[in-house]
Amino acid sequence: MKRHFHELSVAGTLVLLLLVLAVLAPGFFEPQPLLSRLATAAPRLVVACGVALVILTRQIDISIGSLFGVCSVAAGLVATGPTGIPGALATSMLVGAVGGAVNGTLVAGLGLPSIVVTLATMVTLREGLRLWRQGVFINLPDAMQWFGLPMMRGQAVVCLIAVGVLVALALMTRHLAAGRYLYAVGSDAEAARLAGLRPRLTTFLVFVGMGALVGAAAVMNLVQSPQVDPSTGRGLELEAIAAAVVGGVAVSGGRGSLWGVFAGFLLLSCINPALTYLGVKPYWDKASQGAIILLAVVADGWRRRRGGT
Amino acid sequence: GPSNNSASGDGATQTAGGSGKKLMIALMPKSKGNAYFVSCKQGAERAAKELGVDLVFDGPTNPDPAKQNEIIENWITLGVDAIAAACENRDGISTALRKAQAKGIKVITYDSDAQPDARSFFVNQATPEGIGYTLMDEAGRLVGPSGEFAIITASLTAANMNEWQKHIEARRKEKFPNLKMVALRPCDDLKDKAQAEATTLLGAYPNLNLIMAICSPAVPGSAEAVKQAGKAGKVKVIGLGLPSENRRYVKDGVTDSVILWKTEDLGYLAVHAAKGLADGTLKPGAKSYQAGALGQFEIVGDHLLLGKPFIFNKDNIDQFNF
Amino acid sequence: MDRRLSSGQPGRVRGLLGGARPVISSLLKLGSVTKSFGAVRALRGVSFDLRPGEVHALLGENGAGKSTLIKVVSGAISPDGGTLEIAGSPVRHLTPASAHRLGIACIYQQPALFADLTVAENIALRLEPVAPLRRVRWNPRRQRARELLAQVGSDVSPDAEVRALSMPEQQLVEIACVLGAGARIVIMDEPTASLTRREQERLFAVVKELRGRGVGIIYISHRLEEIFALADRVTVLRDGESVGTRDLKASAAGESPLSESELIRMMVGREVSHIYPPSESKPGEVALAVRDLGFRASGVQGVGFEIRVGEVVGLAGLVGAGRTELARVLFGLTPADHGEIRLAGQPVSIDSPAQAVAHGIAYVPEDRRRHGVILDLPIAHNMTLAIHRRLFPGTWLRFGAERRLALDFIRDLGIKASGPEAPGGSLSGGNQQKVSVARWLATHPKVLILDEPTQGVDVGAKSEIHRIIRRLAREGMAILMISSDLPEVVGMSDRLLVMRHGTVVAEMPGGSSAHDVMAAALGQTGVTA
Amino acid sequence: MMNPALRRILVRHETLLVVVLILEVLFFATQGRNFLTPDNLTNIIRHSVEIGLLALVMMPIILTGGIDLSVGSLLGLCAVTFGKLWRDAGWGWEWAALGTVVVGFVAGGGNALLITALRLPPLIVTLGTYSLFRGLAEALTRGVDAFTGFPEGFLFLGTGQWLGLPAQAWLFGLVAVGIGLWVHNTTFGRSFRAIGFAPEGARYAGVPVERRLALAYVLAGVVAALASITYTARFGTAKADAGTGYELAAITAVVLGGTSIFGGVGSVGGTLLGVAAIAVLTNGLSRLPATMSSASELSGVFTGVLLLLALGAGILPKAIAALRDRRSSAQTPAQPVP
Ligand SMILES: Nc1ncnc2c1ncn2[C@@H]1O[C@H](COP(=O)(O)OP(=O)(O)OP(=O)(O)O)[C@@H](O)[C@H]1O
Ligand SMILES: Nc1ncnc2c1ncn2[C@@H]1O[C@H](COP(=O)(O)OP(=O)(O)OP(=O)(O)O)[C@@H](O)[C@H]1O
Ligand SMILES: [Mg+2]
Ligand SMILES: [Mg+2]
Repeated sequence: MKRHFHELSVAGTLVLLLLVLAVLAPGFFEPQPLLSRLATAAPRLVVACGVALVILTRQIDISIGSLFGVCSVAAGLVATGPTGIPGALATSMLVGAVGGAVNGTLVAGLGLPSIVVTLATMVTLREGLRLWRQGVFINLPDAMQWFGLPMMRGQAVVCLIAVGVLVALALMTRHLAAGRYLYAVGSDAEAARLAGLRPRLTTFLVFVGMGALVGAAAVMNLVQSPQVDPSTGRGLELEAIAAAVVGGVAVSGGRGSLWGVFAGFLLLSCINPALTYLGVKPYWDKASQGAIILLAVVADGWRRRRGGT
Repeated sequence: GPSNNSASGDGATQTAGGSGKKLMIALMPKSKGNAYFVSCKQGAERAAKELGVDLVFDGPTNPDPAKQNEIIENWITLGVDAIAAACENRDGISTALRKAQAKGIKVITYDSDAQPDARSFFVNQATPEGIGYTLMDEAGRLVGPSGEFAIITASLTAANMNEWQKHIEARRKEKFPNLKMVALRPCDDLKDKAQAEATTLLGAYPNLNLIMAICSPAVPGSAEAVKQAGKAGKVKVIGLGLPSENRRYVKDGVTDSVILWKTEDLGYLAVHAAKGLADGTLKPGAKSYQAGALGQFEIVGDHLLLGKPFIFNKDNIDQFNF
Repeated sequence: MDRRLSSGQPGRVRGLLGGARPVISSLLKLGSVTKSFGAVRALRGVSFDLRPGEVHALLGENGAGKSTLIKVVSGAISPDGGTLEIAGSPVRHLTPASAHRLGIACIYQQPALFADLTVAENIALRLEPVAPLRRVRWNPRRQRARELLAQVGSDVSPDAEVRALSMPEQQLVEIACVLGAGARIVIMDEPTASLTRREQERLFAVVKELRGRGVGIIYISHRLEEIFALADRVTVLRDGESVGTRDLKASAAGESPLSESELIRMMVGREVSHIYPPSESKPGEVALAVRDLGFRASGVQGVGFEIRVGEVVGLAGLVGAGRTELARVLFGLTPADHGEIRLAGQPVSIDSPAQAVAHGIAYVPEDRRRHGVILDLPIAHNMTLAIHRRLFPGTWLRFGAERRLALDFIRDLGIKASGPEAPGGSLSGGNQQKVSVARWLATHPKVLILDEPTQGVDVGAKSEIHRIIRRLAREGMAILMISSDLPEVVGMSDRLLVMRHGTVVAEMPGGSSAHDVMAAALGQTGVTA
Repeated sequence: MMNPALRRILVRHETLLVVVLILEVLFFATQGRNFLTPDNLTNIIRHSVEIGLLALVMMPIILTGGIDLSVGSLLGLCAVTFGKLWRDAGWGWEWAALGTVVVGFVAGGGNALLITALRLPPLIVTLGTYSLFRGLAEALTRGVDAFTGFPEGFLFLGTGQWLGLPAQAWLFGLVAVGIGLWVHNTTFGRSFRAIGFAPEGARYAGVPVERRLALAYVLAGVVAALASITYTARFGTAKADAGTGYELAAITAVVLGGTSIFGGVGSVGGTLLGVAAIAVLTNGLSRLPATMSSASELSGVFTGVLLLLALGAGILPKAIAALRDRRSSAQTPAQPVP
């Protein structure tokens, strides 16, 4: 209880918001639009999980939004070819993993600070993509949509993939030695080295994994509409990082859980639709978003302050 | 293709109007990487080639009025001969454009205007009023005298979209008082976000009759949402967008009509008129302008009229590929 | 590991004094190992060997290169040159992981624990082989941790986060790690620096048991009595070179046993008196008085005592008795939630260290790496950090004055550093401690609280610090000295306080017998409270 | 052997940036059109003042190991406040400016309070206020309202020249010198470094950590307000979207300037050089015939590349030394033992 107070306070805020909705706008919980909204959110959850792992190892990746765009375009271009969905997925994950490997090499290999490295790759990828594609949409073949399944099934599949990734990573970080190594490296890289772990390799692999997850998420997003907007993913990094830190992953590494990330993610991605359902004027969007982020973390701060240290 | 073919390597302090030297014309979009302006640029490049001028095409990567000013100020010191700008913020950019005029640079605006004293001509593809009225009339025609509609815009601060909304609202009050505008949502100029917003709107407002998407990525985004919600035909989609991005939805009957002008012609005319202004073929007070291959254009006051906005629908959309 | 290719070649034991001894198979053999950090030559060709079933002590002044040497053995750093043989086979690239596989376990001078993780997990990460795909089994981990901790006499919960542990508790966790490793070679770099007598004895029992199992142990400590109690042989390092290896057990090879003063001479190159300087001040006014003081969350409550001007008051107790916690209350780190503090008769409230400093209270913390020295900051900046107001009136930095002050302290305390600009982290452990002490001496406080002031400090510097403490007392400072070094605390104090369970349970005159102090600390009857 | 003092200067990050800056200027002066003209230099200065101001106050914050993501949004909120006070409340622009600074102070104080009193991580707090401040600006104006038609006397601050320099350059210079002295020559800067390296260590040394941190964040608020005023005066219009993305631009300049994102290390001079290197690059690219039409995108790409190169060059000596270390340690044990 004490250990998970932060996650609980975030979850508490979420429950509060949902209660308000249940009273004032019960339509929010109608199954069909809900499923659609969940499917839209699913790829972002995958990215948030990935970035949580990165932050756990005391790094950060702000290039994921740009990488998401690059992966989407790459997958879109391949999808029009003969290899279809598997080809698109493989390409996307490969492109993502390569992008992650570049970040990882610079961070783990050369020891450059990750925020700087990924800031650089963020602008480079984003502007490079703009130069290359000029913002022109890519039309996808029809078979691409919902992996060729009927829509509802497709939406369910997308959501299940996201939940699967979440659960797999949550179990991995808690119950697999490799997951615990992330915590160890994030908590103290030198101590990890002395304990016989390989912090640099770990960091590198986390970045590669992050990239691959971005690639997978790009495809999960791609199947939801018949066109690729090359600007897609803009601002995604902030959304994902916000979900992770609001969910209690410490930016100083080594602390936090994916369940917290899940709570943080749900809270943040509920706010916008909630405001629409509540009929709040859109110019209150950002202010409410900010206020709710602060609300969710203030409770935790309050407790810690009263707890002494 | 390559956006300019300038070969003038010398950094001489050449000012406007120098004879025997290629003119340099600068064209500014509201933001780069936006398909609408990419299409304008194609026309602009065609005009530049025909006229033998150097074309510079640059603008902010995201709609950012301050950045527009910075680029124009850089163009002034760069020594371009004429500037054609699509203005994100009417008042903000006028300061910079006036400065350009004071330095002898010819200025026209296109797509969205600046203040009248900050430019010589406005290449008018459609006035904000015209756009607003057309959209509202189209909505009224599709929905009938009473019902609900929602607007999806790029951002709450986008100046021209706010301008359009003003006219939409005016027209609504005047002609369709029982058509209710129930919600306005921003989509950050992202198609995916527009799709998500539209999905939420459809759930939150079960009686919605129409979605009006006034930024180009929002039209296909909204259409996809309506289609996925199984409300095609029940909830109409209209908006401002490119035919190429909307063709499938228009043909499927999800999107009823997309309103736009010939964007390539807009770019072409903007560059052509800027060149005319710079070399004296177009003078203030003129009543018409001969723009190369596109023919004669009427001038009303200081507005160069491109023609009325065009409504693309099922019947005619296949004839256009931009 | 049965490729015993080489037996000891006589050429390689150059520099060892005891060359006449018959060569027996050695667990570990270092030949002419060198290592430099930039311009600092930490090791200049050291040879060393360790036999099975022996406790081999490494001795030397602060900065002599002891920790560097053992880091070479544990694979933490790679040497610039020299040879390394483990169980007879030469080893080239030793990494921490391969050292672990070869059966080497190490307690570093600074605990290498993961602050964000629990004790059980810390132990598991050190003991379980690296196998990323293995499932983590939490309950066995906890069980194992509980057993090991019990063996070293620690009652911290396996689920406690390491960041919440005090320095000695962390050290016990480190010892538990080594104990569980089942290693053939165990290295301990100042394991007792902040342990009290009881834990120390526990540790000795552990070491003896390991020795009995044929494990070779390298043991580093600045407490000579420990060396004599425990070690079979001792190697002395000076300035990165080996001065010699000696037998401490008289029975071996008929040598006369080494005396303490000889050992000190080997280390320091001169005589150092090992006698505590006598108290010469007469206590004056009451400088600090506390009544019923405490901070419940840390278990400190109902503390009352007073310290007079010119008095050195020792504070003894077991690990976890609450001595550090009491100091933290007095220094405003965890402000008191009940009770009263009076400074020179005036009641004051101390809510933050900044306020404590303003009131003339200084505190030399026990965890020098986390609290005592800012490792990345030059030592000059470290030394002036607490006297900004006085040294830099109007907040304007005066670099010359700062440098002069730093140079004075470097000279006075004999700090081994390349200069005032050297970052604190580049110093050896003992020298860091001196920097930490220097910072607070610079404040000229009215009340000085010292928490383990001589932990990790070599004999020479230790007696220097003792002399300084005496001088400060004579000059009118009131000093509260927390120390786990029982002889030290008994020898230095004018008066002794003993803490137990978060409160002061006994007060004794200086020079009381160590036995009485221990009895009080353990809560044994027959002692007046 | 090289004189050690000289070597220390040569391997400093700032030296590297000076070289980069000189190369940029030389390149653009020879290859670009009308680069080295007084008007263009004025442009470069004018266009970098706001981001420069934000970078100057971001630097001490990063020095303490923190970050402030809210400065760009706060600039927007302050611009809108200024417009409201001037137009709707009818204050004179001088008073409106003062009122805006007060708003900046309060907003910075809000950040400071949450960070120090509740000990919340700066990243989360300012992520929240990043949305909150922008949101308030939008709510105040419903996103739509724009303030314009400011008096000449006010616009002079953003468009006028004084003693041969753009008016806002004087303000910028003043703030730069002030913060430079503050960070490098007073005990405040020293405390910031100590906190950046080890917050607990600083607390144990009696540094009033909370007060120092609060000061840095409050100052950021005040300077963001000043930046909103020069921004409005330069642009002639105040709107809720003012300063969008400036926080990232400022952070980029600060890290390019050699300030460690982990705290403790950095210099104000480096920050200024970082600002200048990016400003010159952005401006210069719009003057090369080959890049005129893609200057906006390329300046992003090259800033990224520059960032990597500058940081890479910074660690290069260390990396080479480490490599040599590894090689020599790999060789030595292989030598036969005599
Ligand atoms: N990482 C480092 N960087 C630079 N110099 C170092 C580093 N580590 C150690 N040194 C230097 O190497 C020398 C030997 O240090 P070492 O830590 O081995 O001493 P020690 O014998 O363990 O001393 P102590 O008894 O104080 O722990 C010292 O002069 C120290 O300053
Ligand atoms: N009675 C108690 N109740 C709860 N916690 C306690 C109690 N006594 C000690 N502790 C905890 O035990 C830990 C060790 O305490 P502390 O560091 O004060 O011991 P100490 O006497 O200073 O020993 P040393 O000086 O050897 O570290 C602290 O984290 C403290 O919170
Ligand atoms: Mg040591
Ligand atoms: Mg203690």
